[in-house]
Amino acid sequence: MKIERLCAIIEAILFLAGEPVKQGDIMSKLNISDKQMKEAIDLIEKNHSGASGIHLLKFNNKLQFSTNPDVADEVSAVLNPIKEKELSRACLETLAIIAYKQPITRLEVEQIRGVNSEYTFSVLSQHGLIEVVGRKDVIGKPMLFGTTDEFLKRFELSSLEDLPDYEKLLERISIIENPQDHMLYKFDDDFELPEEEEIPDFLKDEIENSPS
Amino acid sequence: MKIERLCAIIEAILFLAGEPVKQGDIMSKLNISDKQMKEAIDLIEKNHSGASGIHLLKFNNKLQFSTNPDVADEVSAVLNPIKEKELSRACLETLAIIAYKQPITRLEVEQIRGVNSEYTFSVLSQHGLIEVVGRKDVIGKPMLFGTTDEFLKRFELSSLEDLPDYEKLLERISIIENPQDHMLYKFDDDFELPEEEEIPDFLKDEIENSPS
Amino acid sequence: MPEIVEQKEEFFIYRLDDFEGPLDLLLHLVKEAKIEIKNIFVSNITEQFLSHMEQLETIDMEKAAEFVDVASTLVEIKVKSLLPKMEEFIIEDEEDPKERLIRQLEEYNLFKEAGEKLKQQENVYRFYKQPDPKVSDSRVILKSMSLGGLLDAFSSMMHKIALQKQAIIPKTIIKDRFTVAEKIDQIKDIISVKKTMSFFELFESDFTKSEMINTFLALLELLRLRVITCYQATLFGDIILTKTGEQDEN
Repeated sequence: MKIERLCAIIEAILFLAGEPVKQGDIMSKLNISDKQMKEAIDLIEKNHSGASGIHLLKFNNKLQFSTNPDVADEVSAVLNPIKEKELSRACLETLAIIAYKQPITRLEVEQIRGVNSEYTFSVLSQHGLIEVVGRKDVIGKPMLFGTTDEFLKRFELSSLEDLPDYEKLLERISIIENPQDHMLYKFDDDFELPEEEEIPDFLKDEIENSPS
Repeated sequence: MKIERLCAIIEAILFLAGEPVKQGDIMSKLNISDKQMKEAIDLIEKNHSGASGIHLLKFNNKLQFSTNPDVADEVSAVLNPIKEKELSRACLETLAIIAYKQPITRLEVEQIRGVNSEYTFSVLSQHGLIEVVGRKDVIGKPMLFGTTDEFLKRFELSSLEDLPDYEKLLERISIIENPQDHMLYKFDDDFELPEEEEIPDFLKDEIENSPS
Repeated sequence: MPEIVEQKEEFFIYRLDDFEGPLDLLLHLVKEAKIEIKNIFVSNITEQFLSHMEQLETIDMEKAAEFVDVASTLVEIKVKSLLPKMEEFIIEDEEDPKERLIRQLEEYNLFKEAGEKLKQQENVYRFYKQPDPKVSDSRVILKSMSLGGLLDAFSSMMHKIALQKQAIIPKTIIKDRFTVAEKIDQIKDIISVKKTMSFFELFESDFTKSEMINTFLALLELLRLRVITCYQATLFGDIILTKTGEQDEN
């Protein structure tokens, strides 16, 4: 299939769907290769970004069209769509904890925040930013929460790895939570944990010969 | 306002609305002159026509985005889930009559089947198995129907002549339709038509040697 | 920023309910004082925190409990630092409350910062289109069809039609030649001329069953009306019909 035709098809699909469409669905139903798909997306993005009225959003291997935020005021003046309010500090804090530590229970979030978080959880759920993703296998089987596609879209993230300082933050949290695991080391900010596979040469023989 | 920005605004509005938007509404709410509006529409039309996935429609002083009809099949393949359905017996019957007796009007089919066949005709048309092939030169000029290439494909036939025992079936239909011409037969209640394949031995030679 | 209620000597007093919990307040105090989190116990921040607790009456119970929890930890740490060190009382496994509070505060701080970074990325100015109503409609696709199925349907239909045609072949329903009323008139006509006649004479050879019944019904009607009288000599023999009144004349 010609790339221009594929672009037209994807544009039409995203326009009709309104909602996020999985890239995988488009590829499998139309028998499109990864390479073709990527090429088409790049082309569509070029035409639907910056000053264009319609923007392409890519997140979690899904595609969606949205209006250009720069023209939100004018669009609102004509069509009066429902406008979301910005989140409160408390909600953002809670959302950050859930985003970086998901899946997580409400109790675990409350332990970090030192404050009851029932209200902020309900606000975030109502906005479709978090959802129940399972139950923790402990007494009472508390619900585990995670963030949604709506969260990624609202914060202009293409995936969770896109969260600000994702790796670095997770590492620092791990050090704070489990200091005993890190006591032997002196950390610098840019210190990186060695891969598990890496065993110092001088230890290799010892480990291999020791009874397991 | 710069023309590019106005274009972006109108694009965003039409995208979000999905339905027709009055030009007058856009002009009055955004305080746009006729000239600016016309200029913007021309520019948008240039970008949303031909091979583009989203087309601009202008009618009755309204604007609307719609998908490019050329890609409708592919779009539907992705967005509309498949539901498999079997053809009903009534549809198969009607289809067989049309297949063997085409071109044929609906009334003629109804005379054979003895029941109203409007619904089965519409189902068969929807599935692209039959189509209008002309009009009969009688009062009311009723539509004549015939089977489609899709019909041949579906039943793995290379042509209509591939339908089994075409001549024989035609003959049989005429027997049933005009019993007075063939009074040789006396029907009993448990009379059954022989299978198409069954030809009495003493007739075989005759049929094979007769000119078709 | 929390509202400044009152300026007091070297620090500000903030309303407790401006803070999302005790950690929020503690962290705020640390930032105001521009010190490291781990130095909170060597600064006067804990005192400031405790002095804020005087406002507890004004906030709700749930929030108060959270503040008291942290406050009690702070008091515990303070008390321990004042007591002479007694090694035997230190339980190895239990984490030092001071360490724990510092860790908690550090972690909370990380997420608070992450939340602020998220805030900068938050975009509530995008609008999304409603899905087109046609979107979730399913496409009906025909299951694979066989020629055999088509021919089966066709031949069984032909069979059905053949049976119907047969059923339609009209069973001749011959209209009665005479109704009961007509028969009455007919008999009356005959009897007025012949005065007396045989019952069997009324029937012709091609009479149908219903015609015979009609004739007999007409006869009964005439008897009831006393137009005729009858006489039967033998059982199952002929019936002689006589016009009423004629008999006496004979």
